[in-house]
Amino acid sequence: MMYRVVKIEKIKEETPTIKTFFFKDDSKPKPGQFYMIWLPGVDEFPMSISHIGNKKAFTVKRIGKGTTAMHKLKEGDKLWIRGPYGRGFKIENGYALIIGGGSGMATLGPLIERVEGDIIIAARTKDELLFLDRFKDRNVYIATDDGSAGFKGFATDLAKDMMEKRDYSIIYTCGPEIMMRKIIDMAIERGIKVQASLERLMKCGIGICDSCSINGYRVCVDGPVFSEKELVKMEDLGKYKRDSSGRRVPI
Amino acid sequence: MMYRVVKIEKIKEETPTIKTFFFKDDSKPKPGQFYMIWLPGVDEFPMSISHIGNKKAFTVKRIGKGTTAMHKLKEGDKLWIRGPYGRGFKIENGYALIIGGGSGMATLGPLIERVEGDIIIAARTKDELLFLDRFKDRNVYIATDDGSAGFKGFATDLAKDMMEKRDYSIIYTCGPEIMMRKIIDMAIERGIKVQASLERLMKCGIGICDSCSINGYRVCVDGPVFSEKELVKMEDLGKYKRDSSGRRVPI
Amino acid sequence: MLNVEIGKLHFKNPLILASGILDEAGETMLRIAKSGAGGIVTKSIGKEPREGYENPVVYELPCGLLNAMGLPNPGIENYEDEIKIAKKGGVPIIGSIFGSNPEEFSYLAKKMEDYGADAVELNLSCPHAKGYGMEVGTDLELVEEIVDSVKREIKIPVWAKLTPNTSNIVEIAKAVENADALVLINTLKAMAIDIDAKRPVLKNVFGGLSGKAIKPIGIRAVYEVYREVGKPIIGVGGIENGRDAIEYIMAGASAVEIGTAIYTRGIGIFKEIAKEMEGWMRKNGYSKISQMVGIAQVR
Amino acid sequence: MLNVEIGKLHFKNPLILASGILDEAGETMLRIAKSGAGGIVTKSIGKEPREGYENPVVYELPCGLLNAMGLPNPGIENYEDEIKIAKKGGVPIIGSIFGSNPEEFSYLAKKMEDYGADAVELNLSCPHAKGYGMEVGTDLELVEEIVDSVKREIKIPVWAKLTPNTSNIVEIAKAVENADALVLINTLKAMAIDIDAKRPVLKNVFGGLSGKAIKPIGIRAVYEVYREVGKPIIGVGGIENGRDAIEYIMAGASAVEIGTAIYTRGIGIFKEIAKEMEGWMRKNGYSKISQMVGIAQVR
Ligand SMILES: Cc1cc2nc3c(=O)[nH]c(=O)nc-3n(C[C@H](O)[C@H](O)[C@H](O)COP(=O)(O)OP(=O)(O)OC[C@H]3O[C@@H](n4cnc5c(N)ncnc54)[C@H](O)[C@@H]3O)c2cc1C
Ligand SMILES: Cc1cc2nc3c(=O)[nH]c(=O)nc-3n(C[C@H](O)[C@H](O)[C@H](O)COP(=O)(O)OP(=O)(O)OC[C@H]3O[C@@H](n4cnc5c(N)ncnc54)[C@H](O)[C@@H]3O)c2cc1C
Ligand SMILES: Cc1cc2nc3c(=O)[nH]c(=O)nc-3n(C[C@H](O)[C@H](O)[C@H](O)COP(=O)(O)O)c2cc1C
Ligand SMILES: Cc1cc2nc3c(=O)[nH]c(=O)nc-3n(C[C@H](O)[C@H](O)[C@H](O)COP(=O)(O)O)c2cc1C
Ligand code: FES
Ligand code: FES
Repeated sequence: MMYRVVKIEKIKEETPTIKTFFFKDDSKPKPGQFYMIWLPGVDEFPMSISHIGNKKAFTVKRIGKGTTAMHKLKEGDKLWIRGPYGRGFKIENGYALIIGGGSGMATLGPLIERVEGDIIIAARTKDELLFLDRFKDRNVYIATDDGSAGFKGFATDLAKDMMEKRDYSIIYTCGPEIMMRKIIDMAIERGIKVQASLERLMKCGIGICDSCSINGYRVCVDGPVFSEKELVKMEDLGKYKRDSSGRRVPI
Repeated sequence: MMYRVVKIEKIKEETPTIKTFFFKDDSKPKPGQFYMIWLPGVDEFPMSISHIGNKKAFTVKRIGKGTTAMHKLKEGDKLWIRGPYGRGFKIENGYALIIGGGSGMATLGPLIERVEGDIIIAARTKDELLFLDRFKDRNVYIATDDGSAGFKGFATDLAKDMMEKRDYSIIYTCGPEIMMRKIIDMAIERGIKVQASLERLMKCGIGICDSCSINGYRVCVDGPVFSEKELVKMEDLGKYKRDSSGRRVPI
Repeated sequence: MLNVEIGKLHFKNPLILASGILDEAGETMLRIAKSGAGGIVTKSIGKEPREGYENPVVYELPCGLLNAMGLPNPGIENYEDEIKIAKKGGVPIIGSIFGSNPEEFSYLAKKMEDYGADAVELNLSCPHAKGYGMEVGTDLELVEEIVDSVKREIKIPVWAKLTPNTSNIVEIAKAVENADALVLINTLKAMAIDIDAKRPVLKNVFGGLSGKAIKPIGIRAVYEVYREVGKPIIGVGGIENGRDAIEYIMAGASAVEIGTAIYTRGIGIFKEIAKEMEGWMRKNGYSKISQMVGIAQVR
Repeated sequence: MLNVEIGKLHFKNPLILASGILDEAGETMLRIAKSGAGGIVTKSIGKEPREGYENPVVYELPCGLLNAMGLPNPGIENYEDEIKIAKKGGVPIIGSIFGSNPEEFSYLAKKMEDYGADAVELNLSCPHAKGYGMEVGTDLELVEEIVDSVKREIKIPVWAKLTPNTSNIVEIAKAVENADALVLINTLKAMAIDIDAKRPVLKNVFGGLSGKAIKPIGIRAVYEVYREVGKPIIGVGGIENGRDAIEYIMAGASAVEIGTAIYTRGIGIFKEIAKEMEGWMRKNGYSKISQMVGIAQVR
């Protein structure tokens, strides 16, 4: 797939470090799928689709070179994109628990619009809570590391409490890998289905370069969303990653 | 288009020098279209489709290396073909005069099955008359150079007689170029529509090599069937041809 | 908005018919000229008439064409009429020639000039003719001599067409720097086997690959040579639409040649591509081809 | 019916994973082995860890892929575990290595042997890494020295992977005739420009073209080298299905490597192609791969 150029129609500041970029595009992504965004002369990086439908969007946290350049873009500027790529969420029946940590909420956005359930929005601090607005009419639970809003502590602790109170049919999660590792372990322990959207260093985005692989699974093509059957086999999850050279290093 | 392999299911000896090779193939040719036949290790040459429909066929006169090799093939042997190529006949309303000289009848066969009209089958001698059998229930007129059957003389003379007796709406012809040249001139003189299927040296068969060109028209793609509007502009028709090197030489 | 100058030659648009495709007979070239081509390069012509190889000479692949025509041509002595007829089209006619040594090239070039050709293109690059083309075109000293000798012989511009079948096209480009323009690229040496026939398809076994498949190689060649050699470049290889033509121009080409795509899009392709280019240029604020030449170069 | 011997190595089928595609991590290689590959060539490994080029490193074209990964690799000292894990797949693991001189290659080869690799493949052919690959691979004396020096250093077979970016691949093949097998071909040097961005797509500008587009060039290389060099050949380039694999074998390859097509057909491709080959062979009366090697050669 070659790049197509899309125009940024609207930019929304979500948090001090996160912006949403709205655009129009004919592709038909599923929740959990991602695109490769190229900023010519700067960088190319993977980004989940955060709004699906006629008005699409990427919701981007400023991290390094590429995302910082993206944050400097204005309405009317262009993005070069290819995608959608990867395997998104498989929507399961029943009441769900959805746990988004930091920019992980970006990935979960379109899914949340399509499932019933409780939502945990977690972040380091109050200002960084993503999509509070968007899901204000839903059963949203908040966790902040510093206690500036909602539950004080990690999303995992809040999730544990909630799992004890209610039987969820399925857990969906996206966020820091260490958080997801814990959530997955808790779900498996309790025999609850779980789907997690992983993030790994991506180069090709199309399943040939091996840079995003974790224990034989390619995040870009076999994932980014995996379910418990696969997740249990990922010994490296939350423990080791591969750096740009392919070296296996502790997270 | 790459080659596909077809099996010769039946071979019919039409005349001492002409055989028909039946085969099955999924392509949907129109009357007047042609294929390139490759005999691996021998030659590749153009051949009109002589039977259309479920059972297709080529009707081949033994001329030189390639066609001689083809005549040696047996039922069950294979042909490598690509096509259909070119622009076939455009079927016009009204009563037609169809004039086939020698193996030119091969090209006209499928057309004759689809139009109403008088048919002139011409050849050097009686034994070489093609498709007498196939069209025995039609209004067939015969001409042989040596008078061994039907009208003694050239097809052109017989055609002239017939045009004087009846008003034809359209003339279709295929045969030696000198014959066609005369027929075309007669038709144009009388204001009758005419379509002629030309044969020129073909190399590519797909309109890029210029070897089949006559006065700027490519026989393989713009033809092989041309109508009066184009034919009048072909000054070389019946007079000059191009040899394998592209030299313009008298016919 | 599409007109370009290559040295002293003026083209109404940068879309030139590539050598070997519908340019053996004068009237065919005339037709292509009338169909909107900005210029025409003739089939490569040699000293003697040549029949070329036996069929099959062309094979259609999913991403291009394979050909081994074998340089069929009527021979230079029979070519005057064809040039004269082609010239009626009112666009520059570039006489392509092939030979095996400087003398042959000079002789042919002089004839082309006498016949009225507006420039000559030296085929230093056919990948499948023994003793010609790339066998000549990868010998640095020989190509330099050929270009120099032709330059001394004639006044009309000399274009040198190079082969991509080399580890270093820049080296060859530098060897022919005396030419007035460089034409990049000819076909890639290639072949195909029909596994059911258990043999190579082309009668000559080896042929040249053209079309869509080779565009990324052509773009690379133009880009590489543009930064090292100060002569106008004509880009060739796999151009099928206006975007492809602009891609070559942004890589560094001043004009382009089109061959194989005539098979996919027909003779109307020149007018169509011209329109596609104009559309894109208008939308992107360009009013002249020259504004785009080489702008994709990263320094 | 598909098993083949390349020298002393035994493969259950002739479909080997090409270097650089899903073969950096041991577990990914193990998965490919379990998916039916007859053998696996690792990503090319060098002396030091290398991050490779920045993104974009891969670009999808209509007829193939363009890539300039920049030889990212964890470095030989970090590669023992990956080989050990890959070996559990029960198929031959061929360690691909790259360097800039005979000493480097020999050092890397020895390490691969120590780690348990069944053979080494010398990458003499990457088209876009400065000081490595084809810059090494077109220097006839240097490649000869490299092969000889590696041969002296290790006991496991040495495969030499050659570049098609040359005017004469036979010459290079002869220079490395001491290798136990020749691998043909690596990618073609190429590039692409995005005209809307007005710049080359790959961060490194130049990259290598692989996939469908290059098959006719790979077939030609194998065919040419087979008639001149008496060593087993592994064919690579654009193989997407059973017919493509058989085409390489009829040209002269004893086995093939598959890379880009994994992107179009997925990891199941090895099993699928094996089935396609068996089907064709049965229909055409062949019971062994060796019966087909080189049978399309016309003498
Ligand atoms: C499938 C997928 C979907 C994603 N979706 C989103 C999204 O919707 N919103 C969003 O904000 N981000 C998302 N990301 C993460 C995003 O791709 C990275 O933040 C981005 O690549 C960083 O690029 P950069 O050039 O700004 O940072 P760089 O300058 O490349 O890196 C800065 C730092 O971040 C680290 N880093 C870079 N990439 C990653 C990564 N993929 N995972 C973890 N650490 C990384 C680097 O190691 C480095 O320390 C997604 C990633 C993946 C794989
Ligand atoms: C569009 C088209 C449709 C055709 N359809 C039929 C058909 O249905 N039945 C049929 O029997 N033949 C047909 N032909 C003619 C057929 O292609 C030639 O007879 C054949 O190519 C001769 O090949 P060869 O190898 O046997 O002869 P060669 O050895 O190549 O040539 C033998 C002699 O025939 C001459 N010759 C070769 N090709 C042609 C040609 N195309 N026109 C005139 N003279 C030629 C040569 O100059 C030579 O003198 C058709 C030709 C064309 C262009
Ligand atoms: C059938 C055919 C014949 C060709 N003949 C010649 C030739 O005689 N001289 C020449 O310089 N190039 C010849 N070429 C090469 C083209 O001029 C051109 O360089 C090449 O095909 C790449 O451009 P394309 O992809 O647009 O076809 C020929 C190409 C084809 C397909
Ligand atoms: C993404 C990618 C990375 C590659 N990396 C290497 C490499 O590290 N070493 C090497 O020898 N070849 C490398 N190659 C070349 C392939 O091994 C192979 O020779 C080439 O891609 C042609 O085969 P294909 O068309 O089946 O892909 C790479 C190819 C691709 C597409
Ligand atoms: S990013 Fe290349 S395999 Fe996933
Ligand atoms: S046969 Fe080549 S143009 Fe007609």
